[in-house]
Amino acid sequence: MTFFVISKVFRIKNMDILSLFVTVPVLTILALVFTKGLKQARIVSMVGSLIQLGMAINLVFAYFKERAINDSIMVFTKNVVWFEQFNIHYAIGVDGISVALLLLTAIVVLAGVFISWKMTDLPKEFFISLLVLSTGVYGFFISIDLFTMFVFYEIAVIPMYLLIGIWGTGPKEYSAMKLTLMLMGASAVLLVGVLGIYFNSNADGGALTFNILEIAQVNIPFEAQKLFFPLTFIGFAVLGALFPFHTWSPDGHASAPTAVSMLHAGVLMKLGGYGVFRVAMYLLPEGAMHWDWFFIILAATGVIYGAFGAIKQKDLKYINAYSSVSHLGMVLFALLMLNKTAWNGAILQSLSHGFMTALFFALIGMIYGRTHTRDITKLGGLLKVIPFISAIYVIAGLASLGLPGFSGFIAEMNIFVGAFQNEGMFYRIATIISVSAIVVTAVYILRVVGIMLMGPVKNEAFLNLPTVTWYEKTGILLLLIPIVAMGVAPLWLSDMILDSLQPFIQRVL
Amino acid sequence: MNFTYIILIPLIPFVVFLLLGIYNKKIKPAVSGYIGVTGLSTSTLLSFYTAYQYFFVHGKVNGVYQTLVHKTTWMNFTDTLAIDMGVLVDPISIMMLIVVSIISLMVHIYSRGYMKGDEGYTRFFAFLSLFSFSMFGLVLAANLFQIYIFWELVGVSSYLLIGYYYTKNSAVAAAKKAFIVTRFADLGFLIGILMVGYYTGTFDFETLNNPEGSAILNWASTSFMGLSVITWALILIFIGGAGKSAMFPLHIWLPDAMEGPTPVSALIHAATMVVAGVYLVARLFPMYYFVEDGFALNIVAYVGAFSSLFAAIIAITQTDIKRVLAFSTMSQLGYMMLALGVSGYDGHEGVGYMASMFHLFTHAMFKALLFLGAGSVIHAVHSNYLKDMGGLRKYMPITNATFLIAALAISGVFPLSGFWSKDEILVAAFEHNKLIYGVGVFVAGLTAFYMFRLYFGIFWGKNTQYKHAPHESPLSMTFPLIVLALITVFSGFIPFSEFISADKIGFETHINYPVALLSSFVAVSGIVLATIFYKKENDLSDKFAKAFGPLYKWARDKFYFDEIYMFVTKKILFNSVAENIAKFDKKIVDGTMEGIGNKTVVVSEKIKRMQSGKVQDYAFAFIAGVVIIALVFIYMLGN
Amino acid sequence: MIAGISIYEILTVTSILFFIGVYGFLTRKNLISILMSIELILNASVINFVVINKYLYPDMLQGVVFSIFIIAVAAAETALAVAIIINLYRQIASVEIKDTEIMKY
Amino acid sequence: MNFSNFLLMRHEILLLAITLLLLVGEIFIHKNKKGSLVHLAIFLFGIHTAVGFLQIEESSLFGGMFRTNNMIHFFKNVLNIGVFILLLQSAEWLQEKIVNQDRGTEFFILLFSSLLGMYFMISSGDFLMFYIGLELSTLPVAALAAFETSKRISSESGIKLILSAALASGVSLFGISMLYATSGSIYFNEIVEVISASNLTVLGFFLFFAGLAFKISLVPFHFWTADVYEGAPISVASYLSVISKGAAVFILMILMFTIFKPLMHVWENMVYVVAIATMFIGNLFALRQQNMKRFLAFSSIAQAGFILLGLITGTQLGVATIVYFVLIYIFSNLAAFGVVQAISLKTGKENMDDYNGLYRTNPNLSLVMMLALFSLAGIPPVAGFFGKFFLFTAAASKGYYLLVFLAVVNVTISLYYYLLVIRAMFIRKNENPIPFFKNKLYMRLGLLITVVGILVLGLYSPLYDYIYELSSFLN
Repeated sequence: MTFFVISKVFRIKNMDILSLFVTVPVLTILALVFTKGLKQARIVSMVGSLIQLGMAINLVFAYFKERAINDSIMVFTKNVVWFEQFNIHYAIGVDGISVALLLLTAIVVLAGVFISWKMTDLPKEFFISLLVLSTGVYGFFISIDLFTMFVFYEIAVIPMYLLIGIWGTGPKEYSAMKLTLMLMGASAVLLVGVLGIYFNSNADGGALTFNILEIAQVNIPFEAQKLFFPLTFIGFAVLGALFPFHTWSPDGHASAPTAVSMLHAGVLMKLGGYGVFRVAMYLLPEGAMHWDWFFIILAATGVIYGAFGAIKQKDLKYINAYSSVSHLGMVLFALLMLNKTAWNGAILQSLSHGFMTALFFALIGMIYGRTHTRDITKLGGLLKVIPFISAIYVIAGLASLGLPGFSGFIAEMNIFVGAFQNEGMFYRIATIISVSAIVVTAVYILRVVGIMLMGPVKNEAFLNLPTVTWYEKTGILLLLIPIVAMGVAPLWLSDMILDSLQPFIQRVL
Repeated sequence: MNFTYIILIPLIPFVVFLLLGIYNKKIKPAVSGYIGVTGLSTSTLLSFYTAYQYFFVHGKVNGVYQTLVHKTTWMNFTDTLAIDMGVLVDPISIMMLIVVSIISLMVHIYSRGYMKGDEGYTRFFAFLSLFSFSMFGLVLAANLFQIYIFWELVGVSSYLLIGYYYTKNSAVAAAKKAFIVTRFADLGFLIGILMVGYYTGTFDFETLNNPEGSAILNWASTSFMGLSVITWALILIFIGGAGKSAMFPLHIWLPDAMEGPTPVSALIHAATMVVAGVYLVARLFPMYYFVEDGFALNIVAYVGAFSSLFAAIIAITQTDIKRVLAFSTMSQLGYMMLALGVSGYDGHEGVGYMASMFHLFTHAMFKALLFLGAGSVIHAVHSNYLKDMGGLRKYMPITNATFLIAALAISGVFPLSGFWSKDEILVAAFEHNKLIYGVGVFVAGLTAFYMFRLYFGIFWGKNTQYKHAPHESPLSMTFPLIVLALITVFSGFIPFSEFISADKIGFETHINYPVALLSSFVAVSGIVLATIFYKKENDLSDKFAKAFGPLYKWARDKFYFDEIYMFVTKKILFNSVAENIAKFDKKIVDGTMEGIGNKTVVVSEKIKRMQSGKVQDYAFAFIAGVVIIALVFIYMLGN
Repeated sequence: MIAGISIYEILTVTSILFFIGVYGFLTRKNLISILMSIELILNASVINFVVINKYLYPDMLQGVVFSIFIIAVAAAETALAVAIIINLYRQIASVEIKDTEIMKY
Repeated sequence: MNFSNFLLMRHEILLLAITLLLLVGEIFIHKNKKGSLVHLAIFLFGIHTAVGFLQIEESSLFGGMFRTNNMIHFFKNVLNIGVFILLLQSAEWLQEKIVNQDRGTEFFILLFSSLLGMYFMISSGDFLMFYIGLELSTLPVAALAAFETSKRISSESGIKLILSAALASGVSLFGISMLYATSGSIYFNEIVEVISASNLTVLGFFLFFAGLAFKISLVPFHFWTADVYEGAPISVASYLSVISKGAAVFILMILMFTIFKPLMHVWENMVYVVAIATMFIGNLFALRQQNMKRFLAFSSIAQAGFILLGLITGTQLGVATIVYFVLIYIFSNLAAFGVVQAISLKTGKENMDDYNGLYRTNPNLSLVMMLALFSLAGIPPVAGFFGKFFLFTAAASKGYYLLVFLAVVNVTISLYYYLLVIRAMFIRKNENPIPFFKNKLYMRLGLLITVVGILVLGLYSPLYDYIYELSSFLN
């Protein structure tokens, strides 16, 4: 409904459809400042993120429309000079990839708002921080200027500190500090890389620039690429939970409140993969070629390592955090495989993991909210007492172990098929290692399902747990629908992504 | 000739599944039962209609049964490689349609009685429909990836159905085991698919199986460790099949799978899903046969033979009737694999192929019958164990009769269906590989023996005193028994080779009398032996068991394979690897990150004395700083 | 311009003077004497300016003027320092440097 | 000579006038109306600040001893703004603590004369003017540091400051004398012609540099900073940390980029080393601090280290980024000090633990503090980020990637301790938190201006462009 209205508005006024992705959350935040109490706060943020979702959906259609008539790399571009001296622009634009990720963000954010419907402690501040985070993410996905991108990146990361610190549980201060420092440290490394790229962006003569599309036309000298690719890659990949820099994620997730875990695992961690792809690999292709092997080792290790790490965990959130390490390791792995199919898989995996893990955290939150424990050994037979939540949990589990009919499958298949395009023993072994992760994944997922959901009811107190509420249901469905949709009819999505990969192929391969 | 309507066959059960799944709580049990049955019977009718259309209306085109494919792109991998969704119609897929639909329908009907009053009634039917959907999809799959997709789906529905009694820990464990073992096998399958896809550039069965196609002709192009990569791929794919069809050594999940409700065992773990492996090999038969002169095919043959022997031996010693049947299933599947393994391609050479499909068909019928019969017994005495049974023939005549028919059939007694299919298999083996033939014959004997051990153990033997007298099951349960019994009796006379053959041309089959006589003799002697041991209550069997001593014990404990697997997974993988990785992560990886942070703080503690609060120290630092800097840089300036 | 004494000797003297000052600053216990050593340091540079002016660039008086200003400023400095020291003395009845170490680390 | 020339010294003259006016006011205003002096001072200085923005032509006076140009003019304005905010923030403290001791004017006179000194220092065209300016800017601050005569630590900090300052200026003078010896002049424009990297010159330069490094509190000349800040009244500490540091940075930059440019190959390595040392030492010490003033002292040391990243370039870009950074730094640091000021004034609490749970009681103050700290830590979108980023860009433009890397490592460390404060205010609970209180108008105004500055300076790019143009005076 909303998006029709909005779309009409845009058609008529032909406004800059992308900047709204930043302005609307900002306006929502401003509105939130004047709210009083939980009721108003949540309504406002709900409306805000609903509009956002509307815009995202509208964007998808608009994108297809535009794509038909416009075959430039980025569409809906807008370019405003910001700092003339440094040739910094507020430059935005989207291609299929960013459109998909924007949609993901919009959905997850809305779901997050629903999930935190009963956030009693400092609700206003909570929603504000949540929306600041989302603003950062939106901005990151739409910007095609390294500086702007970097700014939004940090805007997205820093609210995590307060979100975990204030509303978290357990050793929240510790986790929050650890998470923030590791991510900011990474972004610090990234900054050097970005500057490196910037000062080599005039290699073919011409002015220094931060604009990704312009840099992509430049042949940055190989020495520079060799030096700055690792910096840029690691800088982003830490956020993508690259082994061995993933340790912030288990603690962070475990301590974070539900909605935050959702946003963080579902959306924020995608910035990592996206950045790696859009910046590190797109701008420094030869560097990528050169360091390929090294990071493939790390990524593949991460995949299998995360999976094994998850097997023995007791805390639901830890399990999920480690599975994220594994799944996102898959993303990085696929990106490094340097071919179209694998890249497509990587993007699909980002999306599908975004939805799945968000769903997982939502469910964990509900279970925790009811049973007040996340220790699976203390839980049991939940299928009997909270059938809906448990059933969805099973489905999410099956989706995450790559069952056909769900998003995970198509993503992984693309990755594997893509990875298999690379001849050579090294690639083969790496591929087979990562493929074998699907078995381990099955093991830890079914372990949880077996212990927690099935079996006899362990605790008498569980026999009368409150059933699922409407807002919880809404949140769940918001996330479940895309998972299934992607899994059943992947064609349009994967094709949208595939044709956006062309420039990368020309640049990198 | 358009077969697109075939997609209805899987879709109807799927719709039913969604219906029952989503409105689980709202729909009354009785209603859901009807919905399920109706849905499935529609599919069944359609299947039969299709079969009729295909074989008799459409028939052969210049002497060959055509392979008809209707497909649409589902997802693009590369410019050349894509996953299609479609239906592939050829003799074996039709035959599988028939098998699946009949058994599934029977089981549906049967379950209405068997599951009556169970709280999860609707859920049960939902899962059954889900399974039927996946199985139909599997048999109709037009390419490797599609078959893999439904392969996984049947796997998961089997998981759900084995774990149907999810409050029972044993059931949960069994379900988990089944899923993970098959998943492990599927890993091989998947890698195989990837290799095929990469080296042949297609997933489509049509292209792959074309004997003149590039896929088959260029098998030698790339090789790895002395074998063609294609061969490796086929071996890996066979691993997948072996997992589903419970071939040694991936069989361990099948016996435990009996934790599921008996109709499920009948449907999934006897008649349909477990034959998927056989079907897969049959699907790719031309590849198996032509690539590297059937190297992979030999592996199939030997694995099959060994499994059938191995399972038969174990079956003799089991006391849980469902487990006996489970092992017998495994052994029969071995038979089918063996048959495929020894088969040739064109004309009468391909008898093994035909026989295997034939046996698949007949076995599905009488094995389902056996399970359903066992189910009705269990229903009556509320126990799975032979020791709680005996002399039931008086109480439940129909079950007794049907069970007997099935037992005779599986033992291969003339003129029941089992006889014909088994005979063809032995013929094929006899013509190609004497060793395997020997194994086949021996297994035939064993089969007859353990089946009648079972039969007598249930219906004759000691006259157990029951607390409340067991009674014959209701019509809803006995009806399927009768139907299946009839099929078992007569299906042997179908001229199978007319319809199904490796080269799709079809050929005449004649009974090979020596083989037939020998096998019949073996079967009968097996039966006789069993009669002596078990018809009347006596201690012969125990003496006999003692005579074998340890061998018997090992067989009874399934040669300790579960324990070995347990050791590998639990001890090594989980407790060593996973545990240590978890530790490693906390201690080392996280430790370093922590360490960096803590070190900084420590350092700042260490250097705090510099800020001593004494102006003179500051001044000293000041002067020293200036002097040092000055000296250093002047020195540097010097050179 | 003093006959028979080259600029080097004088500059040597001033340097020594400077370092005596520094030494005093670093070692004296008493705030007042530390002030005195500061005076030494300043005077060292005062002499420097005068001498350099006289010996090297006699045609302009920059150095001399500078030195006068330095003297003036030095006086102000000392005055202020003494004032503060007295203020401290009022509170703790001591002008020892060791009594000004309560703020540290 | 034509007296209109004196308009070049408009800032100085006006400020002097104000100072005298206040002195007169001190005499005539009745004893129990002294409070009004504060209003008067703020009012007058406000005008002074405003008038400062009027254009001024570039020229020099007194045979080049005093010179001014748009850049210098801009510097003075920046300092004015800083001082004005400072006055607003300290007004309440003055009225409640100082005026009733009948010492209000002293404060203003000392403060303004020190500011006057800075004007002269910045405008100085020769070493004599520079030296006088330096002393004039330092000595009154020493007096101010010891201003709370009743407090022992106040006098201690006074002593520490005066002694260190005296030593510093002494050393610096000695260096100047050497430069005089080698170049034969104390006029910058004459020195620059003859200067060359002879040993004596280099030695002289380093001695001279130490004097300024002391004011900017670069390692190893920084030790006085923490103690003096802690002991001195907050306004004075804040003045030291922003205004006097800022002024010193400006003049240092001017000198380094003009007369010592020929020595660049010498001092860039030196700056490199000192920069690293300063950032690390500053941060490592800041980690453990509990007392907010001390905490901010060390943080300001670390910030000085970042400034050197711009200095090392020796280019127009460097100048622009430095000035931009200092401007932002002034606002951020004033905001932080302002909050500390307000809290310690109401409750006398200056420790980090006392801030626990501050947000629940005083949300606005905490938010201001958070913004200030984010700005200091360099978190977008607040101004600090842009300042830092541009400094790094400047350094990177010369290829100092390693230096930039170390700098960003330090940014992360600094983020840690800034977050500690935020943790205290937002996350930690406190059984007896600082009670809610409302600030007086001046304080609120003072904080408001800083907040606006923090939010706007970064995002408003024309400002940077303007500065960049100004910094063209180099070439």
